[in-house]
Amino acid sequence: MVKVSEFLKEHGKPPREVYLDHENCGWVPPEVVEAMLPYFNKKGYGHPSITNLPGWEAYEVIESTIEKINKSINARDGELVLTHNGTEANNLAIIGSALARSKERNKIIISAIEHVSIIFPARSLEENGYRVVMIPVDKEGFVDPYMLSTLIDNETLMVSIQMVNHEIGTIQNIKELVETVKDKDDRIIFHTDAVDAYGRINIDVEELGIDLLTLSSHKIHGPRGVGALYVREGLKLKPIMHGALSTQKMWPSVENVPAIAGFSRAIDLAFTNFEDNVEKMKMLRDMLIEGILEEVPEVLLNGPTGEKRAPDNVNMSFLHVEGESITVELSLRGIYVSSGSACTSRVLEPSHVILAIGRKYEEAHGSILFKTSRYQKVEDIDYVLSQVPAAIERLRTISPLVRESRGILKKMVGT
Amino acid sequence: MVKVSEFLKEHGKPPREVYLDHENCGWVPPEVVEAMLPYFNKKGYGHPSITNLPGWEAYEVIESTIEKINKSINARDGELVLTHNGTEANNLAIIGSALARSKERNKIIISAIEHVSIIFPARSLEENGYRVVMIPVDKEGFVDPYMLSTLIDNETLMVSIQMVNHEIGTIQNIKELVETVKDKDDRIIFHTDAVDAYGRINIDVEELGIDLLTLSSHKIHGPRGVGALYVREGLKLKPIMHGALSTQKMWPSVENVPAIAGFSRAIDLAFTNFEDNVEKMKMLRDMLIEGILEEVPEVLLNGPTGEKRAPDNVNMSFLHVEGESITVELSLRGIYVSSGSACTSRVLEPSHVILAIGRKYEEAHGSILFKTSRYQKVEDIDYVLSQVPAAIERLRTISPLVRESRGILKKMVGT
Amino acid sequence: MSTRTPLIYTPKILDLFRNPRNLGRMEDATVSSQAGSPACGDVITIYLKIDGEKITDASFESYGCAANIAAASIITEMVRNKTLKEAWSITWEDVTNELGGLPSIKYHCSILAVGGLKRAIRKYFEEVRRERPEWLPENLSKEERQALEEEELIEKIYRKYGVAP
Amino acid sequence: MSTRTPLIYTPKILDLFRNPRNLGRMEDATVSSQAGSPACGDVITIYLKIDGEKITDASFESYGCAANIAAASIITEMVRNKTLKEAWSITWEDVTNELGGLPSIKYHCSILAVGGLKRAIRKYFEEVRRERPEWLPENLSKEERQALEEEELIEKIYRKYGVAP
Ligand SMILES: Cc1ncc(COP(=O)(O)O)c(C=O)c1O
Ligand SMILES: Cc1ncc(COP(=O)(O)O)c(C=O)c1O
Repeated sequence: MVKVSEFLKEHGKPPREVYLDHENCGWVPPEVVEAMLPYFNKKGYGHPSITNLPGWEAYEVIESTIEKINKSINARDGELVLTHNGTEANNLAIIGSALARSKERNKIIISAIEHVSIIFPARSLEENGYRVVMIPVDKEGFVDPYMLSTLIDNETLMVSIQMVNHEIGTIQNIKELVETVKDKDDRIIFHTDAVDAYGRINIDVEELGIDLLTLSSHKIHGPRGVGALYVREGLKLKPIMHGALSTQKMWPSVENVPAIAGFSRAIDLAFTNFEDNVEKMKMLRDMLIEGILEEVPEVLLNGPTGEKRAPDNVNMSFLHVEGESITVELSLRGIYVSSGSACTSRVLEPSHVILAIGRKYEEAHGSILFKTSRYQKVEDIDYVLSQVPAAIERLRTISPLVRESRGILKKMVGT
Repeated sequence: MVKVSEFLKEHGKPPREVYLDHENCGWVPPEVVEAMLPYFNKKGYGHPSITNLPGWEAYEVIESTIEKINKSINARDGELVLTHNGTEANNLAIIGSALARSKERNKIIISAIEHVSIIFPARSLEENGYRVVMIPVDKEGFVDPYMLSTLIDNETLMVSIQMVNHEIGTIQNIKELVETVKDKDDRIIFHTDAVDAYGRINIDVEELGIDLLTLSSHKIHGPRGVGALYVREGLKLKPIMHGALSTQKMWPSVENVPAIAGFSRAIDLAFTNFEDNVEKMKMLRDMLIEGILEEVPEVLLNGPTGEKRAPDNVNMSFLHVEGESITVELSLRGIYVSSGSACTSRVLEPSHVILAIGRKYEEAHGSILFKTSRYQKVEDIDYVLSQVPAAIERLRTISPLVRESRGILKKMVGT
Repeated sequence: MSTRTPLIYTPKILDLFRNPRNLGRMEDATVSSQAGSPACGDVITIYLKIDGEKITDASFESYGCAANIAAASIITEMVRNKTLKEAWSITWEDVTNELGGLPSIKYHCSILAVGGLKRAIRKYFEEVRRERPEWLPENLSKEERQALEEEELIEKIYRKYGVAP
Repeated sequence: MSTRTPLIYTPKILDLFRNPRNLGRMEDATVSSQAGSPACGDVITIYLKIDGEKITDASFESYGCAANIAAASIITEMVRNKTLKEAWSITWEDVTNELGGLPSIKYHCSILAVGGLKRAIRKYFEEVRRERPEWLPENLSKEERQALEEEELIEKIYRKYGVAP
């Protein structure tokens, strides 16, 4: 079989590197690693529910981190559940809510551009008699409140609409959507996946009136291994994972304390100088968008512009080239991105998000996601802009579609 | 509310410390931390399924770790699923198997001394029409193969019996139990929770003929954040967690690569000089058992002795004193252990394991688990032995039961 | 090892656990009583020396967790030099407050301590004075009932599982 | 961003991706053909220069992932100086082996490359020579069928969802 090490040798280490794939996961700043280190073997390495010193020290980490998270989303009375990632928190939100209310209602409304960790758990409930209704979005990814209100009926159990889209950066007006739902029937649970909103836009669970909200550590430069579900006080969930409970009522097994300590530090870093951090991301984002639009012909920007777009999101479709080959070509140049192409997925279809905003398949295949970060420098983006045009150009010289885009191929697919 | 930091100040840091609670979780040796560090921000911090350099580097870690795990349990053809811990792997084993075969069979047989991450998922299936049968154990915690064979019928879906008990160290004869089951009906799935067997006794999935087997990183001095389920090739499970699959077919979301790298290193450390490591644990174990039996009156050893006992397991019931107060008393002396007392649990009952071997409630309340480790020194155990008698003695001077054990109180509980 | 909850104590509890005040059997006690059961994992014995209406001395023994020991100890501090009537009016919340707070799962420790105290006071009137003052209710107080329930519960469990205690 | 699988390539594939052999439109090709569809995310164009029974030159264009580009490139290497009959007998497994292996999810890249080649050879006999040698089956080969299926499938999807391609 293919040996990864040989491949890595052939690839080589590029002299200059810019990591723009923090959407999928990424590196952790040294301060965060520093904050984790003591908990591996200096202190707090005990079980947080056991009455010995290392256990009590562990508990202190968990307690103070939960306090910090609560403060960051203005969750005074809420209860927080720590899981291992956003995926587990989303599963708990969807399946845990549904099973807790099973006898009463069976309709789950989600947007067409939710992360698959919302779509798949919802779909998994269908065999138990639940119905999943996907609400379409407009060309920028927005859910229409009026359309949402028409879908609400007395069978409706919950609505789950993400705060910020992970691929195209659409910032939904969650407050308006919550009001739309609650005005019709305040017994309907409203969940929002805020994984890509946290650390980028203000979140206030009280002001939004939200019932459930998902966070994930690695999305804010924290370590992998921690996710969180905010659960409004009084809201009942049914556990979906079973075992020895420690400090978390809804997620069993011993907590990953070093990771929790790292998340805690990552929250400090994200929320100290929050505005400056966000401005930095925006500045780099706009620099990247404008640079690419200027330098590369035949590209489309996916998602909204301006204040309605996440400060760190750049998503472009490069026509006549396929996304996976772009990620490889850019990787060879030390630029690390991901693509909505079908080519890296187990299914035939490219990104359901890019398709949901009305893009064609071939446009979705050529979509590339760049995430900016407060840790990048202007020179990093300069470097990206110096490489992307040449990379796209090289792949276009390989592609038969450029020349044929107005010829033979159009006929082949039936236009 | 109670401030943890104030409590920690009052407790103080004991001048000498011995950690014996590796059953519940524990510290990670520096070499393991060292192995994790590069993956936080030097390399392999990408998404292991995305075609860029940090992603490919991440994939290499996962691939090589899986190879290493497979080798350590002689799983040539098996498929391994990485989860976040043993609890998740056990949930997947039990619920995933049951749901994959739901139409056919509905009886799940488990031992009475399984970890709750087996018992609770099994019980959770009862509302869906499955039946859970708990097979009792003898006074040392052993399952009787003949009794098991009488429970097997054509409704039997799976049997789950752990390889090594986590509290009393009973090493089951899994090979014999598997043969008992498969001889009767080889379509019955046999799962074993080997979390406390790994790194302590030899495991060979081929020789045992096992279908599913659970491992957990933090139980072998690896970091928290990784568990594994070995799944025999061809065995179908139904996923219980839904989201974006990366390299793991049964567990979604991005893998915790630094933790996986740490687990990999922990495996090296456990399996290089495996025999020596085990002998060390045994030597310390026997030293501890004999020392306590010699120095402390009115104690009971829980679990078997000799080769049938896990090399690192010491479990003692100290009569007339309650376990939680022992853990606190020992913590003040820098000795960190846990207890099977009800006092630290959310339910009224003390350890179901200690009760299952026929101990009385008050004996279970006074049970203390010490785990030895290859990292402890003889002097550490000497220190433990210098403190335990005095600790027990002090608590016994507080307890009314010592004097009354042959008097008033016996009457109160009706003997 | 099963389903746990974090047990964070106050500095006060740890102090009382380390250096329990008024510890030990009182040989010349006017009255003593016990609450809880070994099978449940907590027993408190309370010894009172009574002079007229006044508690002049108190001590305790405890089989139980650190919070149990601390609750038993603190209640003996609280009743000293109090009249019997004043002592009777001590609530489990008072004990909890005196300890600086308790994890909610540990409230039963204060309840047991109060239960033991009230039993002692009742026993004193029943067995020594053979009269019941007006302020002492005929029916068991909440705390005495809870102690009794705990003691009976464990017998029920034993009977159910057929285990000899 | 959805349900992924790791794509580990061989050094050979990366080399061919970086420096594709025989890249580009051949202006004086005897025959050319195409397989795949943009909507599916992969298209291979094969150009052949044929002299008698022999393929004297071959080149390619590719729209697709790195493996697609490499498969298209390597097949043009493999057919050079082969007879048409020899070229026809190249299987997708041969192409995969020549690349040093492929992740299973990428087998369709070799299949598409072989499909494109076979289409070109068939087209040559149908349109240029206007005769069919015995070794050339009348029915479409497996690889030609798969290419066709892919092209038709995407049209079906488009029709189903009512999207204009
Ligand atoms: C919007 C959104 N929700 C949920 C998740 C899942 O989070 P995690 O990676 O922590 O499982 C992601 C991750 O990509 C995401 O982007
Ligand atoms: C026998 C056994 N199985 C499973 C588990 C659960 O493993 P984890 O802590 O990794 O969730 C434990 C942990 O205590 C255990 O001892």
